[in-house]
Amino acid sequence: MKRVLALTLAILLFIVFAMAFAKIPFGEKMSNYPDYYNPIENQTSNMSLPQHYLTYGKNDTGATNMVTAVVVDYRGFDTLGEVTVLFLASTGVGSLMYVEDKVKRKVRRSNAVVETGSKLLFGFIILFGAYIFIHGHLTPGGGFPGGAVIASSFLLLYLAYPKFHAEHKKLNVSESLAGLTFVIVGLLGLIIAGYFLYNFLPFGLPTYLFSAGVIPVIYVAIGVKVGSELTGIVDAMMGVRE
Amino acid sequence: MIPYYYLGSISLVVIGIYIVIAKKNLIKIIIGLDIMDTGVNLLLISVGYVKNATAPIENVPGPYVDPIPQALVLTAIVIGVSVMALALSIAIGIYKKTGTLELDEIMGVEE
Amino acid sequence: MSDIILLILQIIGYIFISIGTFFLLLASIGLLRMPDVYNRMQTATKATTLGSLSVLIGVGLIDLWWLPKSLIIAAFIVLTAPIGASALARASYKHGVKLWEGSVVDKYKEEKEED
Amino acid sequence: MDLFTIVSLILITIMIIAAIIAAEIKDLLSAAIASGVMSLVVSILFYMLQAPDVAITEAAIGAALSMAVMIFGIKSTKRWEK
Repeated sequence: MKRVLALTLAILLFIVFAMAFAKIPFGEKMSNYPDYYNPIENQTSNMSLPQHYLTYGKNDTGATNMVTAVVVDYRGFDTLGEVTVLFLASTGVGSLMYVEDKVKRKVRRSNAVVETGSKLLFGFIILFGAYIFIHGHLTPGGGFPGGAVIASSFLLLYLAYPKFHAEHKKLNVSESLAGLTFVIVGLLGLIIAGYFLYNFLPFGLPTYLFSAGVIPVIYVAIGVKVGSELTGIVDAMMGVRE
Repeated sequence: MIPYYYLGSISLVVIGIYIVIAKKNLIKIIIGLDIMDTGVNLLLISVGYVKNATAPIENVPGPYVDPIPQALVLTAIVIGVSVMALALSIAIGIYKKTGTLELDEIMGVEE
Repeated sequence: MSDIILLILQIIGYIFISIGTFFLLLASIGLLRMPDVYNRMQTATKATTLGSLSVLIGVGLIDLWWLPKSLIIAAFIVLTAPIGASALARASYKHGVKLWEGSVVDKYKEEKEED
Repeated sequence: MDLFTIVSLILITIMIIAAIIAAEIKDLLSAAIASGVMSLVVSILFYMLQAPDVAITEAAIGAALSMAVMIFGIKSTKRWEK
């Protein structure tokens, strides 16, 4: 009975959603607004927001990858909030999975092929993750994917070696240092120019590694932070093993 | 005529809602929430797509797709997995206390 | 002169790609025809590794700009495919999946009896 | 019907089938693996929609980390749904 009701509700919702989204065009060019006065540029303009980002983004931020420009520069304060949500969630997982009586679970050893292979691959995967977040302002990628790749390399070690444990103290130290870097860079911007997260370093030439001011610094910090938090989540969910 | 990308992502969301309403197992409900999350992400990205455009990386010329939904979804995915881990750890705590994952049995044990 | 060398390289690349697709075809036929899990896993890793390696090398020879990238991808396929296959096969053995009646070697069982 | 349409229709069909399997199967481990397959297909769709950043993130998280976290959770509770 409950299944039938749920199925009917689901089909009704599907029809409502489909009717709602039938009017939104797919894959068409971004439309212009009617003319309006833009107080920042001090002129009339008819650009929508993404067109504004795509037109002026390279000059405003110095980054080549516009997604990075939006995440770190235009919406940097949002990203600070999101990283805080991530921190709270990983703290919650750690505190909920904490066991006092340390019930130890028996784990079988994995075989020699898996152990040797994962020892070989671990370094390469960490290197790839670091590449992703260091080049976040030039190529696709950035702190969030890089951190996820680093955490998956630690997951490989956890799966291959039953007794492996990442040291909690080192994870805590790297996580807090990365968070501090983010906030200190933001506060330096506040001191120098009066805006939180102001891009105070020189932009340099676009498409070069040392360009875009503080964006690479912040993205490296985000990468380290996300990596250590996700590793902490994996460690907590894994439990105590023997 | 609705675009097929919207239809796919709407059906993911609806399947997630169906799981959350009809199923009684806690882990199944968490899987349903994950499916809903993925559907919303796909919907946002497909709204921002522009035909014959490239990714918003300005090494190459040409029209670009909308960068704002991509920036939204980039953070939403990472937050989604951490929130899912939080929900799973709460479910494990409930299992340790009551010995079951079925919702109606949990209601019976609680008293 | 260099044009002729490039042409020869391209022809060699296309030959490599056809060999690779042939092995991929063999792998998919074997996936359908083989009797048990372990035989299927062997076709799905061994033949597929060889097939994708020669496809990658062929692509690298056709467009020389891609050669370093495709070599790196090939190295990672060589590193990862056997690890995953061995872990999967071992897990299914420990889980109790039976061997096919016609199989002749069971090294895991011999090892257990020796202990 | 260009190539983009055909490939995305096939991938969307696989995605919906994986989601339905994850909804209906009684074995929670299989449901987790089906949701991982769905995430992998969705990451290919993100790449086709010109969002490479999101595709990398979804492939690393949806197919590896999220599935691993879910399997750890199932391992410390029950495997079968009633």
